[in-house]
Amino acid sequence: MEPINAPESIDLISLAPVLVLSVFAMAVLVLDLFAGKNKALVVFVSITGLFLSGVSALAKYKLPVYSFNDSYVVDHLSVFFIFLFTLSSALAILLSIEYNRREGIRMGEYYSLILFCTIGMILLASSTDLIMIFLGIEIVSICLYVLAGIRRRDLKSNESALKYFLLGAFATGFLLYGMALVYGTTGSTNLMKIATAIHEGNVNSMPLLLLGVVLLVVGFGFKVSSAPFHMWTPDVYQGAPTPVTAFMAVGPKAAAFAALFRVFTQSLPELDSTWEMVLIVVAVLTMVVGNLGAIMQTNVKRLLAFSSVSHVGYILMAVIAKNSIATASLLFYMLAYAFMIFGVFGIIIMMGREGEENLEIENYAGLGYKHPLLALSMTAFLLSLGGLPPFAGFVAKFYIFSAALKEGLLALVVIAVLNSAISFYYYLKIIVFMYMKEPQQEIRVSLSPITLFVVTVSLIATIQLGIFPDPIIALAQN
Amino acid sequence: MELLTFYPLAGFSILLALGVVINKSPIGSALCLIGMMLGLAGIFAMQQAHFIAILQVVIYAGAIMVLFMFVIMLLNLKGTGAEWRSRERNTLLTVLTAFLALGVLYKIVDIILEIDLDSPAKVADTFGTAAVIGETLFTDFVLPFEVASILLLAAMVGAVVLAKTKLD
Amino acid sequence: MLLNLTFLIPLFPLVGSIINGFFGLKLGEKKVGLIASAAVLLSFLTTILVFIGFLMLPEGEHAFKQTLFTWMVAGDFHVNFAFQIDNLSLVMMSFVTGVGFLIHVYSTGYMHGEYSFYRFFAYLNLFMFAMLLLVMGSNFLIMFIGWEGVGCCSYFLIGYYFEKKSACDAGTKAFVVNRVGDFAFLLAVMYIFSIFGTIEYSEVFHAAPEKLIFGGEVVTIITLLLFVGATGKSAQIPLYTWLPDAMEGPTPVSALIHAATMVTAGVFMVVRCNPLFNLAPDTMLVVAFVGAGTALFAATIGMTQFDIKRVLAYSTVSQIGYMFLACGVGAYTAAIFHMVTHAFFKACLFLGSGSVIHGLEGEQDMRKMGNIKGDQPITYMTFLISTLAIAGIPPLSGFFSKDEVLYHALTDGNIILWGMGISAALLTAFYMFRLVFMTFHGESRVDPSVHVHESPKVMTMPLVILAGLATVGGLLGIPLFHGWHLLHNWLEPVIHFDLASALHHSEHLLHEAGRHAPVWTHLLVEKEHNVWLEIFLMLFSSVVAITGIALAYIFYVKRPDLPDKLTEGQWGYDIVKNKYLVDELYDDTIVKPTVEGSKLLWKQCDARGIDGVVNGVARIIGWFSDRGKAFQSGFVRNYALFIVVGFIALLLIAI
Amino acid sequence: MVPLSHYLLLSAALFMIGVVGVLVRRNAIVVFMSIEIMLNAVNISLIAFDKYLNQHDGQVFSFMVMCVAAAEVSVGLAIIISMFRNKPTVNLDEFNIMKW
Repeated sequence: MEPINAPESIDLISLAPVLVLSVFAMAVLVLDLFAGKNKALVVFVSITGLFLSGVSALAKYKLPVYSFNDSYVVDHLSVFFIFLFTLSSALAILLSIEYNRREGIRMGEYYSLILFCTIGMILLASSTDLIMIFLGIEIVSICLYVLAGIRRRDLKSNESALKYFLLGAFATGFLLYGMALVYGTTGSTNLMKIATAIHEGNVNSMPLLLLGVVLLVVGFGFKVSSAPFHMWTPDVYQGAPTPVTAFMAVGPKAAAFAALFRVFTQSLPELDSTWEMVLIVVAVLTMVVGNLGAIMQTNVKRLLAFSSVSHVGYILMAVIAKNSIATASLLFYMLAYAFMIFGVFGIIIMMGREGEENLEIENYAGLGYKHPLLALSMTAFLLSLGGLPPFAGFVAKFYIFSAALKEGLLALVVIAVLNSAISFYYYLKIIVFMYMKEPQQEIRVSLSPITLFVVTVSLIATIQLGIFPDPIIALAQN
Repeated sequence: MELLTFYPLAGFSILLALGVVINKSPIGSALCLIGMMLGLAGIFAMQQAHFIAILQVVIYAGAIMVLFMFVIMLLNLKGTGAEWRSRERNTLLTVLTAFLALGVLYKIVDIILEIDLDSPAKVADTFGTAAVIGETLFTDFVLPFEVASILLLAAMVGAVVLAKTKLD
Repeated sequence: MLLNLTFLIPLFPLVGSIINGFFGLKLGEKKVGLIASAAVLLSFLTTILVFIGFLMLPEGEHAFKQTLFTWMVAGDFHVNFAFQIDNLSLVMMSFVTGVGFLIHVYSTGYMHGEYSFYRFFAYLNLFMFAMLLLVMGSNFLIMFIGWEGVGCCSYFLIGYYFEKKSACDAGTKAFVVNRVGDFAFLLAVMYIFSIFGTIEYSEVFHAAPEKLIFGGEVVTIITLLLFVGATGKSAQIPLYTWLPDAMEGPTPVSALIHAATMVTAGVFMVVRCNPLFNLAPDTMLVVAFVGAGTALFAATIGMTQFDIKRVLAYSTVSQIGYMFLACGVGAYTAAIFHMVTHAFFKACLFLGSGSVIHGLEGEQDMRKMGNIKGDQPITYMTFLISTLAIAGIPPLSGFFSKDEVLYHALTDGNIILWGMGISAALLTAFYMFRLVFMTFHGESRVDPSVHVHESPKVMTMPLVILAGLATVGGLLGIPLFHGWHLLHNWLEPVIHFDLASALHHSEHLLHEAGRHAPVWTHLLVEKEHNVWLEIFLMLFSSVVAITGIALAYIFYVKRPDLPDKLTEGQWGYDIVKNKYLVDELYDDTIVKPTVEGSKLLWKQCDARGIDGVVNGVARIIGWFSDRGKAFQSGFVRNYALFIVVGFIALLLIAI
Repeated sequence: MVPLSHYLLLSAALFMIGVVGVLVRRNAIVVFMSIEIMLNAVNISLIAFDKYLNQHDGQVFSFMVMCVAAAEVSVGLAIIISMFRNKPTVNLDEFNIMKW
């Protein structure tokens, strides 16, 4: 038997962030056996791993670099996303410390699962091959199914995991079918080759390809939680442990968006007349459903789940616009959103009590006088989510809207702006409760220094990105 | 000639798949599923995908379905209780859903039948052998292959975390 | 160079706000008040320095731009964080910081002993910061930040007494109604960007006549969107409902935000964008009629109110209507002039009413006031002067500015606009003196347990200064002879508009598009400044104002004691009865229908109509939201079904 | 020679059967099995396309699908087990604490 020569395109350096994280994830698993009940070491190792992984994303300096038979790429988009993922995972881990102590989650596997999930996200954002994207999505999803259900004794957490799992696997079926059809009609799983095949008219059957594209929209639509595939979001967000909810709302969603963006703009740009219309419908529906859903909510986590659905609607506009501003605005929005979400959830965790209690809006009554600074930060985050200047949320929204406007999507922008006006209604509801209602019960806030640190960092970033967004935008624009 | 083997195999698989959905008891469903998977292995083999056909038997029928059976028995789900049966029965919903599915299927069939099919390329003798698949896996698709190990590791860790009896 | 100090002007209040917000609780009342007032005083003084610097600019330069940093860059989209100092922004900055300072000083007295004193001043300083951004920004986006910022501060300050449910509701209402306007404004900004590729004022306004067709739909849509934004912030029909409710806030807030500064932001914005508005005659007509309509409408409602602050609130709505009327007929100077004088006398009136409320220990109902002029002499005198000013009695400031508005309404607009304006003037004189008479004159209806007292010096001093300004403010624009109008000469570089060249460009643009230009020659006819007409109008409106005052005197000073005489003196019955009949007749034929009519108008239009629409929209959205909940059933099967249904729907769309 | 369309039809039919199974069944394990049918259906398409195109990418893809299926099964069954400990049922309709 003749020996198999390793292909030249194997480039382990471009894979550095994944490798570093894999090593650390396994190290965490092993260390956990010796660490005992104190998880400080495990946390420290995890954070170090994430940091090193983020740094190693810079290993390649002449971008873009394609490797592994063009199925893996290091370009500016993926480097930016790797930073975002490592940052958001680190923040999620920091948020978890206090929460896990309170809820009695003492499993070191928790941290390694977050690291594994981050590996999946990095793969998702850097892959240019349908098989890799599929695997990336599955790594992310499987870790999230487990993380959602990690409070094993809690029925809500179980239910959240079960719902997420069954629906996620169901949606994976659609996604996979779509990928299979795209492969079959274009003859390749590589995004660039698919684009070439479509460009050269080298397609077996156009209708079948379009069917595949619609199935891809369904599958990705589920993963980014856009309407009408969003129904799992509120239930899962509510039931999952709060730090996991924050984690889910940022990293995996951004990763799914990265893949969605790559698949639709890099491999299917010639079919944009089809998917653009489909995505416009989805985006509008997502905004409206998210906002309407949020209005009547009384549980803060559920409210934020619906609000995150509406944000997905805005972000989809960037994919639809697909010009140079759109890419930058997508990245910027994701980053700004990450800080807002971690800030809000940090405060939610501090307000929470053992057993996922104290999550109703009424529980926030009177926070304004008891902890004015905390309430002020919460107000800043909520107003930023609503898109009020001078916070990051405004700049992010403004960017996406102007990107869409540049493509002449006036009607879409009008709907989006109107929706963001409606969204103030429910963000204000929380603010009103904090400042203008008598407290129903004694307010007891667990001011753990690490959680406070996360909130402070998020607050500074939210304001910083709102007032001096330029450096980040310059970075995102490359 | 091939059609003669294809139709029985396809019919067998579809019937068993329907059996999975219709069967009242989970055990029955699982048995039907195993049968269906064996049928599909035959279909794969027909297309010279011998390696995948064997994997289908080993992984699906051999590993995955065993896990299913194991869990069903562990949870002791008989699924024969009258209460359970009445819960499962919802004729209207079933009929509506079936109609919906048939509609979609019709559309898909429509699309598939529209394809203008050239006669497929003559494939080499080595097509679908373990050697060729292995070579592809370790050259062009070495990254997915390695990433799959991360996936399996993560899944293993996750399953252990959720299912282990002792909570620490 | 003095102009380089510009960035300090908004910085001072921001710093003050941060200090008070974070350390206010520890600093104590005195220091908090001192810091807040000092911050605004410093920015007022800096404004004066910048003003001097601006005057020293070489001949021919009419604007100074200070770029602090680049805010956003996206492709060819470039926004600087920059301030623009020109004739218009200097006027605004001066009176915003000046009046703002006086109100800060007043507040230290008024808010004495309040629950969270520091919070109030932190917000108030933050408001000053946002308002200064609004007027000083050099592009639409900075203005928008200020625009949102003032709205936000206003929301917090209205809801300051958050223990009161009405205050919270009012705050939320103000915020939500304002969002509607802001939404239009933001759309306008984006539209401007998509056409001009920039949102810097200087570049947009310079390019406007060359890129936009006079009276074309593009410029009409942009200006209409901008105007909708202005109606939200400046409380014009149909978005005015939040302002009267906003009176739930502390009185100094009403004076600063809901009378002098924030609510005039819409007028400022229209004046700022005058190069765009000048190109859109249709929008101008809308602006003029909305302004005149609001002036008249709000004045009628003002007559029916008994809450002293609500009367003033409706009066504010009405006076801002005048400003928009002036904008609508192209008399931007008159609009700014009235804005400045209005800031003086309306701030004085609000602070005066605050002093009254303070003296009466929180009473706001005019039916429980009366004859307190002796107890509060300073308040009374300043209040009277300001009332005379708002009523338009010469030679007080309101007289000049209002007459200028009305003169332009007649000469540049039409007789209907003027008629609406002059009717509103009559009503203004009437209801303002009704307010004065019910509060300070006549029988005392004050609760005997209340000891009426004059307010402390820290509160009366601002009143005196503002009353003084309200008296002499008219000197800014002695109207009679061309060339004497200080404000007009000053603002000339900002509002200069070359119609002929704009028309020329439009003809060119239309020609390029292969369309025929309409006949515009009649627009180019120069109008003579008719001194005699102006003098006549002045006399006429003085007479109208005096009539209004006289009517108020009859009905609120003379008449209330008539019924008493009637019952006690049987012997003089006939005579009294005859006299009474005259009054009665008068009452039945003129006053009652008017009052009833306006009450009806208020109840139907205001409370049910427009308020109803606002609440109705909220309710409809709520209803949908509620129904939508049913889909979120919690069953996995249903969720999966939605995925499939969504798939089918998308399939139908795509293929 | 079996034409490609036959395989695709079989694949579509099995996929839809799986979808119907997810929609109508309430037993979590049976729903899960229906999802497995869907994945298998996709494998048929992949391999049929592979033969048609004379490539091996599809077979690699279906190999990965099997890996994923195995991973999903282990995690999914673990979730069902951990849930069963708190509430001894696999009826999905009993799991709707969180709604609206």
